[in-house]
Amino acid sequence: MAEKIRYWQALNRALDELLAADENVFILGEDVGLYGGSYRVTEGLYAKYGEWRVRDTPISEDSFTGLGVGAALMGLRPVVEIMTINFALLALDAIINLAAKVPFMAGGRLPMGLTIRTPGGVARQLAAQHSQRLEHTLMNVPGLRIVVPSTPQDAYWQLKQAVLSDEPVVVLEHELLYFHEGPLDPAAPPPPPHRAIVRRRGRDLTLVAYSKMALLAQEAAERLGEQGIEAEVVDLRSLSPIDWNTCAASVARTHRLLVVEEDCRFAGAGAEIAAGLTERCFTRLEAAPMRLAGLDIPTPYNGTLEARTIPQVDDIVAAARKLVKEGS
Amino acid sequence: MAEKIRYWQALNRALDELLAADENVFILGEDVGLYGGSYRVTEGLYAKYGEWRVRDTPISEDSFTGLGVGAALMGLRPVVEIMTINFALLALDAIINLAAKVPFMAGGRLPMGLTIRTPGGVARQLAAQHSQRLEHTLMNVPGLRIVVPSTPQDAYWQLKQAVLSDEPVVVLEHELLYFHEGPLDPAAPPPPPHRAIVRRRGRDLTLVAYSKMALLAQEAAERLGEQGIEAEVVDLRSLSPIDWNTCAASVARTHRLLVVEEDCRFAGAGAEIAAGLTERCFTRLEAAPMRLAGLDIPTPYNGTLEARTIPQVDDIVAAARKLVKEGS
Amino acid sequence: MDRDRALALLHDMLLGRKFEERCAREYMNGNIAGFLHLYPGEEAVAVGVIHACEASDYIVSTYREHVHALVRGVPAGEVMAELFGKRTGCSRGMGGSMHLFDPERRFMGGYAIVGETYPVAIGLAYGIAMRNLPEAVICFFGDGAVNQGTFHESLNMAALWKLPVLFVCENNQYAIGTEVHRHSAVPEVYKRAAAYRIPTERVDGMDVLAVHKATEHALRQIRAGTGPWLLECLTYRFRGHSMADPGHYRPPVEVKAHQRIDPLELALRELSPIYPTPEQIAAAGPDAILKLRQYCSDQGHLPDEDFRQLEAQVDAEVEAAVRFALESPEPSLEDAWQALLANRRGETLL
Amino acid sequence: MDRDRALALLHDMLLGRKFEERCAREYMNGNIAGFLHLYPGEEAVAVGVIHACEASDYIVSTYREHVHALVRGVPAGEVMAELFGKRTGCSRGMGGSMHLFDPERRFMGGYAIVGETYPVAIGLAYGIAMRNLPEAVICFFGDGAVNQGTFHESLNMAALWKLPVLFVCENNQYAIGTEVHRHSAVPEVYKRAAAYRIPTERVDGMDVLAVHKATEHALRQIRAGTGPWLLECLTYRFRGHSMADPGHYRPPVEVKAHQRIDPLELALRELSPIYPTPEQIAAAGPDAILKLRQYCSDQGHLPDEDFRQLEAQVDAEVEAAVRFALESPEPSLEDAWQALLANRRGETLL
Ligand SMILES: Cc1ncc(C[n+]2csc(CCOP(=O)(O)OP(=O)(O)O)c2C)c(N)n1
Ligand SMILES: Cc1ncc(C[n+]2csc(CCOP(=O)(O)OP(=O)(O)O)c2C)c(N)n1
Ligand SMILES: [Mg+2]
Ligand SMILES: [Mg+2]
Repeated sequence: MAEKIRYWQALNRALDELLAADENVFILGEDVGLYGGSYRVTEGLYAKYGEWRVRDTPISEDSFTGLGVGAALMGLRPVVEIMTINFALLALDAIINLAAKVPFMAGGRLPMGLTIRTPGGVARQLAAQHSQRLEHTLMNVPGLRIVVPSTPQDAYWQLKQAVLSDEPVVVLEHELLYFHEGPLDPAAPPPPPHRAIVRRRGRDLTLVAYSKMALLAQEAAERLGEQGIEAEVVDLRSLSPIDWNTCAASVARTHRLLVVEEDCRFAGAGAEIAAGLTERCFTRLEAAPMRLAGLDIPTPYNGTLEARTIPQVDDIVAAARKLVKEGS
Repeated sequence: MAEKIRYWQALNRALDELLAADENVFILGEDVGLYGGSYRVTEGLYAKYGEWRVRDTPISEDSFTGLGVGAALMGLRPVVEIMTINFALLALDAIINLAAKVPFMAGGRLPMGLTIRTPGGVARQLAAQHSQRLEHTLMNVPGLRIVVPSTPQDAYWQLKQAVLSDEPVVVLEHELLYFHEGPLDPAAPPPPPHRAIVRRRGRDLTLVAYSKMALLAQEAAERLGEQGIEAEVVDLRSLSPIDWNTCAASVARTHRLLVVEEDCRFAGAGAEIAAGLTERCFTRLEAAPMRLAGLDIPTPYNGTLEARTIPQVDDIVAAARKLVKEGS
Repeated sequence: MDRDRALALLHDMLLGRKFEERCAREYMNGNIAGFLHLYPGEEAVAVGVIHACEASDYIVSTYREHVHALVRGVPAGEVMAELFGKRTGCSRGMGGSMHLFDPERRFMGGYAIVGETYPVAIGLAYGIAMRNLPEAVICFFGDGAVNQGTFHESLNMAALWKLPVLFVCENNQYAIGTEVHRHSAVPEVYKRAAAYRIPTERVDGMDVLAVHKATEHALRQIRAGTGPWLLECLTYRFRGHSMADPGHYRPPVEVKAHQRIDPLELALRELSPIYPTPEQIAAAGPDAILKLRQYCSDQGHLPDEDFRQLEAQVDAEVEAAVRFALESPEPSLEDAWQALLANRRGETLL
Repeated sequence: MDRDRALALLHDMLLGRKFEERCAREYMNGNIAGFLHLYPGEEAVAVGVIHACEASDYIVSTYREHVHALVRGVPAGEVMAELFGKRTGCSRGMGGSMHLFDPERRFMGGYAIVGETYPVAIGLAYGIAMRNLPEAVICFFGDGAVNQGTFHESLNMAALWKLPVLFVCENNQYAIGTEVHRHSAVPEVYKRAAAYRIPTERVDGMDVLAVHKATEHALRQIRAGTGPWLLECLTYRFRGHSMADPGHYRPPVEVKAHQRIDPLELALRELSPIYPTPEQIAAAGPDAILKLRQYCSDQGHLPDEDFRQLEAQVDAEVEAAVRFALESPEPSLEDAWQALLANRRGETLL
């Protein structure tokens, strides 16, 4: 039975259940314990499971992420919270050079049940150092999986799948999604963690998006529908691997592709999505795939400008209208 | 007058001239001084300019790169050597969050004449942690410029341009190019640092490549020529910004694009190149752009396997032959 | 310390306090957004340190840096305008609260990633040393920032090459909600300096005169070429970590106890020849500010009406800053591109 | 120390030395490629430390780790096969010289990025502490690695949470070509431990018995739950940093002086009841190895023929390892994909 729940609560519930079910699971990160987490995701868990299972760390991102790697090598299932993805820049050696490579370098003889939870994206006027989207950086790392839930249900499912997996998984959350509400049915069987979902059917073009942009794309699609343009919306849910089949099947039907991403356009996640789908659907495309993305500029503090550096619903609508006119 | 010179010597000469001409220039990095640099690039400079201009650092990548940022803020022109790009993972906060963002965050009121020199790429059996190619990560950072010289002449030109620029520039060298020989004419006027160069003319397809792969692409093109296929070879020389005009003009002539990169395929540099050129040349393309890239696997130590994870001349030839048959 | 200097300190501390409290209000009013980290309680550190510097010294600070900028002389209007995201802000509306810059005043920022101030500071200091100048760099950081790897890396380099940096730890005893003894195996930050052979001192960061004196002493030695110094200032923030944080993790009695030794009161107190004892401070209770001001005025060093005048002047300054910020235009997207490409100007190569 | 144990140490030191010198030859022969960092001169550290451990303790090492693996009991053939890039290598030919792994023997790698051993080690130790086990983790690192930020971050956490880790610094006085006093403001590594309130000891890393004793002492305390320890072993590498480095930056007299106090000779020496004085060592000159062996044999503790027998045995072991490596098959690309996707097995979700 589905109940209404916020995104952060869905994550909190998943963590609670994981901690209760398996004593190999533990959480660590800055202010995840006593304080309850910057976005409340770990609220209440410290009191319930104690400091060894829910560990407040010093501000030492590289080493506490690396600590997670070490613990995973002995079969534990650490859940590392990096407060925001901006600080993950400090921990990339642990993520890329350790988590993603050690099992391989050991000839496949070591587990890596590490989960890294971190919110990315542009929030509200946090300025350039606090507004990064690093999906492209993580995508290029073989051995790493990346999920990008856009709903409470997916957040719940995908976090659980991540923690139970023996591969390293980054759960990319979004600062502006934590207080979004949606239905959660904890008993419903989850789809595979990398499976893309068609959120809306349409015949005129395919919108491929993920995380917060998947919600904006659905909003835009509704508006387009009112204008007689039927957009199909694919929510990727996973950035590595990408569920090419679901995407390609949609593009093969609509013949037009608009990728919507919050990442900077140049060498962003959308580049791979567009290039990969062009390779798969070239002969079915009636117009060049279009990318609607963040501007290639550091995020300005000023709120008006900030909003202009990333796609808004209006922008998606306009881009879609332009695309359906092209090549026909 | 051009002389024959090795790639490392061209870089060494550029540094020597820069240090002599401007006392704001200084070099820092691990073993760049007394030891003369792991790949000899800074050989002789410590004796000539002393320890304040050629500084041996502790193994503290994040902080000595950040030191370069701080020095650049007061108008100096630090040249930071990161021994290999693999260690740049530790310094990404300094590169991405500081070098690329501070001038912007200061409203454009601070200079950032920082140059970061570092070799990337797969060398010979250095295994997964020492075989990375992080061009994609750096490309997605607005405010950063990236040059990828493939010849001694370009290495000389582009390093000098980088150091004299007030923007942060990453000079991505390649471990297997240092001992390559080629002509250097120090008096020749350089093209703009981001200008791509057509290394070979051809009408049947366009090979876009950079760094070591640009040399392999030329070799492949010669072999293809013997087989009656005329490949045009574009050496990008710069990954950010990309000289789209030169590339697009070539693709518009040949109607076929093969991107050759050493980076892992998934979300690698080639994704942007392919996506960007598809957008610009969609109607001129007679086949889907093709990417020949590194496999999405950490680099194995075993030499035979290592070679199979990145494109070789044979692979380029085969891919090109396949591409010219497609769509026609 | 002479009366003028003392009153200058008092002015800046009052300005710091009132400016920040006004920021809190403007945040509620929706004029300021994003993360807003306020400084009330810690004024003695910024004021004591920066007043002991030369104009040619560089300041590198964190995201909790409004007061550092004000004390450095960045006009309050430009700081407030930056918080409002305006074009007239000291960072042209691009940086915001956490990224205040003023190159002319050698106020080198505003860094929001914990631990970034160290490498930036040693870079400036490297340039100074390389050029053999009599300047120094002040590097601020919190107790939580001590555990970032850059602390270790940068202090080692600073000591190895005898760079002219004063490292100033604003130890307010918390990293967001984590108390210092829960994040540091050695919670006495000054003890960590020995790992780099860096001379150090721990001072009462609620006592602006002690901070000022210790800074003067350290800077004298730094300018004599002996290398870096580390100053640990014990202080406390009265508010939560940021406007998003109510600060519930701290027991009310702890906050109250620290408010008792409010630096503002200590500054006022110093104007009197009789220095209150710790017992007196402890006995003062939560209304210590009021009591101490009264006490000082009794001594004739700062008559009530003078203090009220000073307060009124500071209120007017803050008011003017807000007005300036409100009336200033927003930057355009063109301005943003300009800020990004400013360093490309004059480049003929592209 | 009893004779059996002493001879076991001697065996492992000889094996370490001869294995490494053979690696150098096989590198020249083209059977080994990539970066090859050899250990001659430093054997007393790996041998002394690892012989003092339990089989249930975890070992985390650097890229200069062949001897650590051998001492831990990883079969010489599997180590050599790994260096040859073969399928029978302990990392299946995927890791190579810098990435030896043997999970069954709790040999947890081989890390090539300087400073990575600390976080991995504290992660293992965290797991041990969380599960309340009597195990410990040994974390090796070089003098150059001390300046990496992870040293600071990880040691702080280890001390804060009293994790069972023994940090072992192999201070061979150089980070590639940079001498320790040119890279560290405090070149005595053990002095840095105080910044984290970690107990520490500096030992002569050329004296295997001293290293062994210090390790036993530290591990006893670690198992008693008092938290981490740091052991600094003063040692020296006779060869260049790696096979690519001729080591010209070190004055020949320095290399010679260290060879005089060759750990191998010290081990032999210990078998005799009369311990030579520093003067005797200094007087021994470059041929100290020969002299000391002679001396020991004179005492009847290790007759010449026994030593020759030991040598012959070790030579045969090394020879067999090379033969095994040579005759082993190469891994296939399929093997590589298997190594990458091993952890996906059993996952029904995809
Ligand atoms: C690298 C990094 N990690 C985490 C954060 C989030 N964060 C912002 S301030 C802060 C606490 C810093 O504490 P401290 O250094 O004591 O400074 P204070 O805020 O107390 O002045 C944290 C964890 C950050 N900005 N940067
Ligand atoms: C982060 C990082 N920076 C640089 C290097 C290159 N490098 C490999 S070994 C080494 C020196 C390490 O010295 P030390 O820690 O003393 O160990 P030793 O080699 O002397 O055993 C350096 C700089 C690296 N592998 N990783
Ligand atoms: Mg604090
Ligand atoms: Mg060393």
